Amino acid sequence: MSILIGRETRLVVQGITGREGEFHSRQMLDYGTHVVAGVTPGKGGLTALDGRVPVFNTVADAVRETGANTSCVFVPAAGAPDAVLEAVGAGITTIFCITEGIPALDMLPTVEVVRQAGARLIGPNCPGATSPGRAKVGIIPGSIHREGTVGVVSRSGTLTYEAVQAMTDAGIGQSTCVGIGGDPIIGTTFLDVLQLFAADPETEAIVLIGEIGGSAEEEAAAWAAEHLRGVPMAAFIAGRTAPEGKRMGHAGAIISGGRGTAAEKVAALETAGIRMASSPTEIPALLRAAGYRG
Amino acid sequence: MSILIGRETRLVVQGITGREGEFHSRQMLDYGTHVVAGVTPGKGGLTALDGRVPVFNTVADAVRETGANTSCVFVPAAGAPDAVLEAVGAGITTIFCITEGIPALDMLPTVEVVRQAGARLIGPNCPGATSPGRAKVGIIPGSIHREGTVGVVSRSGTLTYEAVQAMTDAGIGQSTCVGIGGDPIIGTTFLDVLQLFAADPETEAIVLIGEIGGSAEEEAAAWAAEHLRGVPMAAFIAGRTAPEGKRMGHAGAIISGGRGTAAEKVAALETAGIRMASSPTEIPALLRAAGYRG
Amino acid sequence: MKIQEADAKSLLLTQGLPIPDWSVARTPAEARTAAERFFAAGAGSVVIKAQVLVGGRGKAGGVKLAATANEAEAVAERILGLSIKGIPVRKVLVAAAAVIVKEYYLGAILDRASRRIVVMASAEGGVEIEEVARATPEAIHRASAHPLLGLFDYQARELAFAVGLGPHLKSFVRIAKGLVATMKVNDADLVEVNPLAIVRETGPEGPVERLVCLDAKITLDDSALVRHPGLEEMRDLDEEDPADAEARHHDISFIHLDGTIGCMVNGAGLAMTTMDLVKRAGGEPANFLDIGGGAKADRVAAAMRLILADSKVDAILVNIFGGITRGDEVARGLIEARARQSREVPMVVRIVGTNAEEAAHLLRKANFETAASLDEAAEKAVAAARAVATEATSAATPATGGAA
Amino acid sequence: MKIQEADAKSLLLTQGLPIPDWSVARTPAEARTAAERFFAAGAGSVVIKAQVLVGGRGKAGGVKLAATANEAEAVAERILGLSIKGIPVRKVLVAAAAVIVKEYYLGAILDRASRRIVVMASAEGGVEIEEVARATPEAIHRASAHPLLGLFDYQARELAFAVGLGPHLKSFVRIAKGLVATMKVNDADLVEVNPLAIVRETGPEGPVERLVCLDAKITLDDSALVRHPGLEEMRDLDEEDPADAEARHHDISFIHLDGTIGCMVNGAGLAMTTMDLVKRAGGEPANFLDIGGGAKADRVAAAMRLILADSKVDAILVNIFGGITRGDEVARGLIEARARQSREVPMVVRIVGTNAEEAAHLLRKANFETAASLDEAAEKAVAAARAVATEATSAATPATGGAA
Repeated sequence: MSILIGRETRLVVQGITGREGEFHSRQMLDYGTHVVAGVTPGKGGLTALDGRVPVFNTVADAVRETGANTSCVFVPAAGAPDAVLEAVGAGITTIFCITEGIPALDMLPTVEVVRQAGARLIGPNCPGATSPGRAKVGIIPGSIHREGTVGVVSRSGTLTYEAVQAMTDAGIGQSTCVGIGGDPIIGTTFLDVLQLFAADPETEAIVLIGEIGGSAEEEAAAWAAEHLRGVPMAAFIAGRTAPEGKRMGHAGAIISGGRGTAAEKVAALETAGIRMASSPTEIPALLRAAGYRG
Repeated sequence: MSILIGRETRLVVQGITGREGEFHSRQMLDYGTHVVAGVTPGKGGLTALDGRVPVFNTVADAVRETGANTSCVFVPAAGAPDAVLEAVGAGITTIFCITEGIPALDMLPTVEVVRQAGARLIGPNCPGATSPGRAKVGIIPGSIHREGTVGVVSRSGTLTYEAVQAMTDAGIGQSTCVGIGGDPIIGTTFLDVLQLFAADPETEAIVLIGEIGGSAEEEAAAWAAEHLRGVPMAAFIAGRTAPEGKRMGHAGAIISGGRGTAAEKVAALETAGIRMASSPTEIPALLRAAGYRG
Repeated sequence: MKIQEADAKSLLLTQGLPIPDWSVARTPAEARTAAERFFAAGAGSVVIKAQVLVGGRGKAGGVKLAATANEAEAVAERILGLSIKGIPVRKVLVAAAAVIVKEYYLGAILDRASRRIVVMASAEGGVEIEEVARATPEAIHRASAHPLLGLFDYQARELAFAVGLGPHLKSFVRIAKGLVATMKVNDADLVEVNPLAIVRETGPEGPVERLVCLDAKITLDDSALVRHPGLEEMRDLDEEDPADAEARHHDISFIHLDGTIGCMVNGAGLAMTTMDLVKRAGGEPANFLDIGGGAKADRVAAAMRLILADSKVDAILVNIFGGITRGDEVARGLIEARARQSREVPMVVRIVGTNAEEAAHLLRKANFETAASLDEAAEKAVAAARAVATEATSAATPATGGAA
Repeated sequence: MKIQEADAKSLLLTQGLPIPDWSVARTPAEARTAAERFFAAGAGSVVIKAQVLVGGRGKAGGVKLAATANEAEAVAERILGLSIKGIPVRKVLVAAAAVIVKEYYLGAILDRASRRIVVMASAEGGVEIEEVARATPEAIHRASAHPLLGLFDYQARELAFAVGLGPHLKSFVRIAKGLVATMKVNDADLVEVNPLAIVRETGPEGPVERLVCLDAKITLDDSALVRHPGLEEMRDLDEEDPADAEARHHDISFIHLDGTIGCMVNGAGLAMTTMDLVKRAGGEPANFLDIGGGAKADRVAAAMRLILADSKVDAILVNIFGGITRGDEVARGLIEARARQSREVPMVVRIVGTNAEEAAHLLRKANFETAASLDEAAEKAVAAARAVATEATSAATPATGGAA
């Protein structure tokens, strides 16, 4: 098995006729993902990707006609939160929002409505997820992956590719790679994904790739310390040399309780028994050292 | 037992130092209700009702200090929705809102937040509830009641008193009488209260007192037809001769699907096997005729 | 509170909705001036619409076209001379007649059952929407607005596609959301646009079609008027029974009816029940009147004046179940009111509940007829009214006979 | 984006918050005029505050009182001559000095972990709030705003009582809700009032105490500026590095640092990682630079200009993991940029992922130094920078010696 996406994924792409939406839908389809529908209001009845995917006016239509259960949102920032809510309203349970540049305050009600509906939002401003050999949703290049049993979760885009490529080069495959996105307000956190990996029988080891800022890595570490002691884990934190955060002022420092620096994150993860890499290329060796034999 | 309120009720009165709040708090206290606290922002530390009830600045303080579990809101319309939310935020699970004149659109988010918190709101614009011999919350005169096993639920104030008085005069006592309020948007419906009565071992018969407008009586009748066939029930609908509703226009008639007249409500209730009174004074005889022996 | 079409359009305009320009005229001359303005701006004809708060004005001849300013003046004169369902037409709305391509219905309403604002749209616009609801309910499409966040764009889009307005998607979304915004901003129960229409207009580059609101109907939540002083000013006093204004002034809920038995009750449910029992006893209620909770003597006196102002009232039934309201206060108010009342009408009083004994004592001393139960009170009041009516007839018949 | 105190105060004022009047002066003469106005209105003294976007202006001598217009002019002149943390002071804010009874802290912030706006209040205002958080965290009271409905009145009341502002309840509630409203209306990440103060003023009936905002700090969400054109105008270009403006213009995320190795990377996480690896290899990054996703040749050229504008840069490390970004596009951009660049700097390029082979071919043809892994690229870049530095030192030493 895999988490979030797999062979049972029936994907609807919101914004499929846009430049990015079309390009990546083709990549997903070529990777083997079941891209069953696209949505562009006003283009219902047409098809996309050389006639391979029907286009609908609404997600509700797409779900009714194609049984879509997962959505990937490429809609521009101004309309993306509404697109996410449309997916939720149509009964989609897993939504990837690739769109970047969504104002943070727009996401507060959005993630709350998603949560109340019992659905799951990954992102926004995330690269998506890949379950190698099964499906990929989003913009992660399919070529970097290898089928396997290591779960990867990351806040970054290209940094994830770097780490995954290093694993693949070392012969270590992945069960699922999830990019949760780097925005202040996101739908799915490190902790959420760790819990999914913990429940997935095919995931035997976990790689966590974090960044300075916020306290999501520390929260994940605290949970891992309690629940993932037997699981081989490696992690990398970007930003050890980065200058002090430019976004948050006094209140930011207060709210995080002084947390958020790379040193503190590294300490929290090490305390949880997770091996820390000083370069993404070290990850494969650390997984082996942690006892991973996959 | 009783529903909503009883001996275990520990009541906080929000707006206890106002004219109405103070008057009715005294009545409740004299009836035997455990009025454990009052709230008036800015009067924390004082007492009300001749020193019998401590006053707090916030409901949270009242809950922490007195273990209040039920609230009765006498706060004026402009502040009443916030008072309800304050009670919810402080962990109160049963809230009676007596206040009348709250704009309907203010109640939409309020009832939704109450629902999401798993709490229960009765009202607004409701007379409250009495569990004779145990507790009364709100403004229903205590003197009209008699201990017994008939559950009474009503949209009206004084019409309820009329019906209850008729029952008491005929020697029929009540388990709990609940006034759900006559506003367009209310927290607890006929159906909700019927379900509570159905689950209450001490309630052996049910009286429903409705009014023209809306479709709440029809919804309750549909449920009763399925779930309360063995329970002696009587009902009265006010407004058989009332002129056509003055509030709602075209869309109102549409939305109710043509329902809402007294004749339709009477028909729905009769179909559910409920005996219909043409005057509140007939209720006791109808209960007996329905097999009630309490 | 209902408001006139022109006011409803103003509220929609404030939310940025597309509404063709209009004028309100109180005289044929004003209507002519308005029409001249529209003709000067290129209108082929103008529409003149009676401004009344009752439905069915079209059927009653209250909506007409005019092709010239002369005709507009004449048409306005005719409409301003109409009475629609008993309401004299005092104002007309004048606007350029639109070239309608297709009509739709769009409405937003506060739905009690779902506790949501529900937005409804139909491709069957411009007609009685109840008819559509009855004959082809599937032709009405609904969207339930989020109770905290309102109508989402996607819900509006779904409605647009459902009624075939995909080609006017953006405009429809703006209008649908504007209806909900209008509800929220003004605390309205109902905001209706019927018809919402695609109209053909001549733009700088030839004919264009656009979606506009050709009519507007708004009902406001009375409970919220206190926080909208500007809306209270939209109350059409012209069309209001003076009794309504007085009732409102005293916080009395009053609806005038056609019967002969005046009713004074505390509580809306009990007031309706009292009317029902009057009817059951063979009488006809002259009004619905709820004096509300905690009424004092002065409010009782005002209620009495309201009832007696109706010359058809032959008897009065007072039914009070004291809770917050104190029976003795009501009794005192009744005694005071009777002392000052303009004409003598039989009265049956029933007061129970809080301070009922003191009330009974006061009423007995003042020789009021009382009743123990509501049923009894209704019967006595009907009997008294009948006696008055019989007396009036027997008094009238000889008199007429004498004059013949 | 940070905005100046005066702009922050304007935004709070728009939400109806109580803020004593102020003026902004760019010259001592303007400061004098402003001070005269406050003295004429009855001020005992005025406060003059440097307008800079960095903290610690008080300690740096950027906040001073003046008792006369002459003194105000002199004080303004001194402050306008300061540089605070490297930023020259170009503006001062002038206001009547308040008679402060007690100072509080009040702030609203977007909290990532709870996904809520959190409002914080403390009776320990007017000081560094981080200090309070560290020393006595229990002195900071928090309320989590509803994600859909915002801060409820009761939550603001709870905060008011918690910090002892019960006597100013209504005013505090208005201010606390106003902070959250300010966040929402302007898409701010942070809105802080420190101090929020009870001040004593002379009213028509003698001295009165009221709650006012004496300082204001607002940080705006950069992602939302597109929908707030008015706020974009509050960007203080005076204080901005010209490189920042150019980076913004090209959608490049750029932060200038102190090292010698210029970095050009796609993706923020990878950019930070690249910096970390430069450091691990013994070098110091000269910047953080993320060219973003799907960068084309022109953006690459712009990034190169930004890096080279920093004279301290001795070597450049380009690290691209192609996903959306096409490696060949980047390579072409680099070749073009090098052809036009103002000075010669060693460059190490690593391009993997989408179209990496074509990129490798192009770079080989143009004689670029390349690297296969990121670790290798970092090491090569650090070595190249070291070589340049050594060369420069050996070149400089004799020259200096020769001049001596």
